[in-house]
Amino acid sequence: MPTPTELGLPPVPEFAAPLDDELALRLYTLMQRLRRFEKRAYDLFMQNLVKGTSHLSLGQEAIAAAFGIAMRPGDWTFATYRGHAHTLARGAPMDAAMAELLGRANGLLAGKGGSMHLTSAEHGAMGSYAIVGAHLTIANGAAWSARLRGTDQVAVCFFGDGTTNIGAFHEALNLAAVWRLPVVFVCENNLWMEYTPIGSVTAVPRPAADRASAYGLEPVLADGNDVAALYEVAAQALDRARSGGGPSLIEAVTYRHGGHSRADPAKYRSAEEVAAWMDRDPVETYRSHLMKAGVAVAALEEIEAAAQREVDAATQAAKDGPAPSLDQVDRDVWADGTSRWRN
Amino acid sequence: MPTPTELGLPPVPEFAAPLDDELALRLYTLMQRLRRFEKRAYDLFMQNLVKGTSHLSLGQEAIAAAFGIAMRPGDWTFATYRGHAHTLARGAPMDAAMAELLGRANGLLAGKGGSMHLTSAEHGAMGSYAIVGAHLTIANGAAWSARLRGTDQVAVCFFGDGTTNIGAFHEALNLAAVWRLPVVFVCENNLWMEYTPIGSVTAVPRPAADRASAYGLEPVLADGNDVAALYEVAAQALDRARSGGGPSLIEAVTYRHGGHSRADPAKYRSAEEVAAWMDRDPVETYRSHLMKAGVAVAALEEIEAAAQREVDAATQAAKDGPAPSLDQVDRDVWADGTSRWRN
Amino acid sequence: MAELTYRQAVAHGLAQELEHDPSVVFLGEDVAAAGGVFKATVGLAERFPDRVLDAPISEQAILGAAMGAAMTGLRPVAEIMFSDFLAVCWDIVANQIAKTRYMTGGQVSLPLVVRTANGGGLRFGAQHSQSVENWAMAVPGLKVVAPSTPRDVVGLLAAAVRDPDPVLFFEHKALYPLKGEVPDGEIVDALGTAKVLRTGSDCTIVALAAMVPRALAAATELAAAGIDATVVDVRSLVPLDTATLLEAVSATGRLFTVEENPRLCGWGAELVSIVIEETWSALTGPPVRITTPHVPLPAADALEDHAIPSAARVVETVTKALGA
Amino acid sequence: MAELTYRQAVAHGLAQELEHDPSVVFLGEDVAAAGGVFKATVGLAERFPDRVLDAPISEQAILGAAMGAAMTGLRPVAEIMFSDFLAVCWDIVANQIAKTRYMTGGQVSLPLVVRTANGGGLRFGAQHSQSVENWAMAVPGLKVVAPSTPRDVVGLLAAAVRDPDPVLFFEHKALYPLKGEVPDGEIVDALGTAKVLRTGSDCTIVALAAMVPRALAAATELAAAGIDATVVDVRSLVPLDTATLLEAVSATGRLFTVEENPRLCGWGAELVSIVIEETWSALTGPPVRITTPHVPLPAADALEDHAIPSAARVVETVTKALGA
Ligand SMILES: Cc1ncc(C[n+]2csc(CCOP(=O)(O)OP(=O)(O)O)c2C)c(N)n1
Ligand SMILES: Cc1ncc(C[n+]2csc(CCOP(=O)(O)OP(=O)(O)O)c2C)c(N)n1
Ligand SMILES: [Mg+2]
Ligand SMILES: [Mg+2]
Repeated sequence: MPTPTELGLPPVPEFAAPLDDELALRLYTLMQRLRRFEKRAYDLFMQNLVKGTSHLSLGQEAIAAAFGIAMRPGDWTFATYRGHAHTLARGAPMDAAMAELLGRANGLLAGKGGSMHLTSAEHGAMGSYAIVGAHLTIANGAAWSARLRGTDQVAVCFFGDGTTNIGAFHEALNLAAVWRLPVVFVCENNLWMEYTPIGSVTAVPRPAADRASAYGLEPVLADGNDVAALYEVAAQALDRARSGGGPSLIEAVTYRHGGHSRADPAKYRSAEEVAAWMDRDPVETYRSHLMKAGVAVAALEEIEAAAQREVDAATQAAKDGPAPSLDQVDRDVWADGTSRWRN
Repeated sequence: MPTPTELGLPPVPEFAAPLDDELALRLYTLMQRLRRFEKRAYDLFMQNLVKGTSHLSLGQEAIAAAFGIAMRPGDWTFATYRGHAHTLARGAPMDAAMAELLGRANGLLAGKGGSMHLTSAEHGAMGSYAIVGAHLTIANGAAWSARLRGTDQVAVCFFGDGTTNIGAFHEALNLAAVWRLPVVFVCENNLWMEYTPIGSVTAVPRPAADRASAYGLEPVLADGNDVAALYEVAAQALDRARSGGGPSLIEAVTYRHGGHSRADPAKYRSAEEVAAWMDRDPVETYRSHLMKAGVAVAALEEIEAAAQREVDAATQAAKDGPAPSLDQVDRDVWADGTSRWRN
Repeated sequence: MAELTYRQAVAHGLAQELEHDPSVVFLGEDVAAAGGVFKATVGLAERFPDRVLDAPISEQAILGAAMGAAMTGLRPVAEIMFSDFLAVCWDIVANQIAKTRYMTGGQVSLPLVVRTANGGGLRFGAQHSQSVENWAMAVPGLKVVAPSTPRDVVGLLAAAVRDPDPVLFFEHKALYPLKGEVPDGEIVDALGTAKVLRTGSDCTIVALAAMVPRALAAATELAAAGIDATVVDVRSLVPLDTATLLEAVSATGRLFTVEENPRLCGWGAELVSIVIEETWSALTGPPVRITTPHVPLPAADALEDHAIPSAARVVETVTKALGA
Repeated sequence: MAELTYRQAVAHGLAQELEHDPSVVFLGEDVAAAGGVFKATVGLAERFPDRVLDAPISEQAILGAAMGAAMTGLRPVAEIMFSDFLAVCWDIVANQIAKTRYMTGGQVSLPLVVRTANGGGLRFGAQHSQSVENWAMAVPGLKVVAPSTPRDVVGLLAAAVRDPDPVLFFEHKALYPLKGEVPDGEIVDALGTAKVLRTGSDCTIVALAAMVPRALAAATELAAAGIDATVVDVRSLVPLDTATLLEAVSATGRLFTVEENPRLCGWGAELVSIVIEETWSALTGPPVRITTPHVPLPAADALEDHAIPSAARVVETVTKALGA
């Protein structure tokens, strides 16, 4: 497994992109909210309050945060099973998200979807898709719709490194390029599939960037832990899409702090590897950067405390939520609210 | 639609590759056999003796011929619904192939497969696959088997330009490269899908060559109507595969003289476009080249007459063949010869 | 009243809907400039240039685009050239389109139609001749329609396009040349409605798509032999018009299904199971399924004709079962 | 005699076959170095390094590789991590693997096994919990097996690997922790054999995979209430042991199927249709199907438990139907 330096990344993110303080603090605030939500989701899974599964973005929050801030209301997010952060980053209510993880009636999906399928259509979070590849093709459809309806909405689709090897990736990128669709594909390269290093199953070192030319696109590589750099990359890709410049394919190199899902201890990764990436923690490193840049500790602490209060309140709301009523099993197959397949 | 010149091709093939006479005449002989078989197949379709459908390689014979001669017994061919030429080029008996087109009991597939599925496993013609994309992944499996069993067999997979846009293409190329499989992928770029120009639905000008780097492969472009050049390209790719050098992706630019299938008059193509490519007819241009190179006309005429005699005999054998017995419907679903799914 | 072929009815129905609703869009392979490989969409691209698009050979991308467009305000119709090719995009159909409304607690609507050429009889062999409507029927969240006449093509296609849920629309490729009367003016039929085409007292024959004309031909022959059969065209597998079907079966006491799909787990098995459970006492004998055997389809004409149920096989089976 | 979990039985059975035949190879995602995401293949890569391979997330490439290897002398076993993902490679399964022997007039043999984790109960939601054995059963050319015990995992997996035809092997992910006795030494079972687990005189309950223990639990409860049920584990859908099934049904006159798959077109409908046609006079009442409703599966535990047939639902349905 290549080290961050071998991957061409600085030991800690540079945060060189110039951002005004207000924007910087919004990014920090969002990363804190995502970080604390994910940590709580992990605790609740270990307490068996989150049943089934959960896939966390711990360590990858900068990507969801940068795009979440750079996107406009009306833009669309298409996420994967690892989609808590991306859904919250669009403004989905934290208590409903947490309640969904717990399978409660007050969950975003009334308990019917669970952790892997968080969706908040009213916030432009158009779904979390749990079968690798499909949602890249679906994002194209939203982008196509924006153009046909003459709006300037953009679809942003997040996926992992391993997803670049499935057929749907290829079909989606080609169609997006041929139709010059307003869509931004964001590959979060965290160097691992589930338990397999991406390098061992991929023909090129950069799973997304080294494929861009196959679709007539420019390769775009970003430090996936540098929220400032990501914000700039996001803003540029969104502008390009909005102004008719067509799709972008961005590879953001990052790392997940924990296992792939559930209670996975991620023993397949070396301690050195994990340590090197912990030093690149997108939240902690940005905090130091902001302090160096003169932001008062008190301001940061207040942001952190507020985020924690929000997560605690969401947890309580989720725990207090009732179990879904059993008739939900037969609801919402069809637009009329029923599951009737016969008369 | 770009002209041959705009595609970087000479007005007529150069035939610059040095081949000894014996090899040159073998290539010419095979092209003549394929050309005359395909012309007859068309006539028989128009006479409604070939039912259903047929997809011809008229104009593309140089590719099947060059590989057919360059491949060794034991090597495997994986073809498409446009697979008559590729199957015959491996030595499959012409009368059984013709009988299969006519749906007769003496057909290669006992009448059960038809024109789109010609197969002669004993000759290494491992099947003609009629759903775009799948057979690229299947060819990988044969190549994998060769390596595991320690043989030096190579799998060669032929497909069209349009096939480069389907997911299976991407998955197959990546796996072949990661596993360094002894497989040769040959894209016959005839500039058209069925009725749609490939350029209008593809993000890059060279549907295969411009994708090679996405799999860490060298782009290989060839004049698909230059049988001599193709023979050299084939020999190199086969050597590379046999010697552990891994897969190759070759784009051979060519053109079909007729429609996509059946009686398609191909009205969607301009007369100039067709004319320019008729001047590049792989068979006629090679004939002129051989004459210039001093081959006696009599020798060529004898080759042509022999090919015609073979096609005529095959046609007669096919017409004389009985209809398949109706119990064939229930045969050969399983290895025990039956279709029994219950006791 | 105009006489159209089933093939022309497809373009007619699509034009009607593209005309009726500017949010209707249509995409597929070779469908625009070339008018479709079955020539079923000729002229649409000229009339609706921005809303009729040619796509690459990327079925997953085609249906994914339809799905994403449907959830953001359009009403897409996507063509999958041959229904066999649904297999290359089955994830989008069965796992994405069918489940997303349910998984999201009803947040997402998917008003879309997937049109496809289904069925055998053209000697195209095992990979271009399948009847796969039962694949779709087995997946919750999909509506499934299969017209047998030009008129039903127009009316059911309109109903499918205007339906708020995803509909798989199975055209039968052997019926494309079939001619039939199509009333002038807008036609909008209703999903979930079977049609009783003939009423008889001795048995009820239920058929779908290309099996409908065969069932009718068989009924005529049977009548000559003194067996009077009711014939029902299912038309819509989901929703299924069990009311009409159960009534028709109860009235005669005997059910025969005529299915083109291979033997196992077809709509016939489902209908038989429903009928058994709900009209047990009205039955005078066991329901009988007439299907293609459980084999891939052979290419040779004699073999394909032997495999797919024929009017003769229906006559023979019914006669034998009724001991007439 | 050793006690193994169903999960351990998978690795045990694969090891037995890799040991027994050097032409057996195994590939899948995360199966080698990591031993599988369900930890069902732990230790195999260490023992058979050249024959156990990790693959990219490319299900079509995985099954295509298995198919090509099978036609050229190997006996591949491929893992599709969750059976829901069969949809992304359905073309390879349903159109290529299932049809190639037939289309080629028997020239090509495909001795291969596709192993996959099927079924619900783990709160994974609609895209990771499906029972899709009926998708496979509906496609001619596929054999379909679904074991319910650790012993059957070993024996049926061996039978599948040694079978000359393609077999889809559905492991039930909710059964992985289940413990059971597995005899020492090589075990090779037979495909196409159902198992009568309990004999009773009042009705016959037929179940598959995770529904088997529930059917047995229901039978015990029913016995306490004076209803004596025969319980049969189907084990193999193709080939189907109709001899055993028809005999078991005739003996009691009443059939109840317990299916985890959604309502429409499941193996239960097929079995009911066969039983009706062939044991009509032996039946004392209509066969009844107990299934998951025709909906995608919900994630929340209370909802998922309500959707999938439970022992209680079986008891209730049988009791009601028998009017006891
Ligand atoms: C088609 C398909 N194959 C396999 C899986 C199982 N699976 C879930 S996540 C995952 C790894 C995905 O890796 P990557 O794309 O890098 O995303 P990450 O989990 O690292 O964010 C796999 C193989 C799946 N969900 N869908
Ligand atoms: C998955 C799939 N989609 C569509 C088709 C229908 N179809 C058959 S041939 C063809 C065009 C293929 O074009 P190309 O790959 O360039 O091969 P060519 O026919 O030109 O040799 C299409 C779309 C198919 N057979 N399979
Ligand atoms: Mg990853
Ligand atoms: Mg082409």
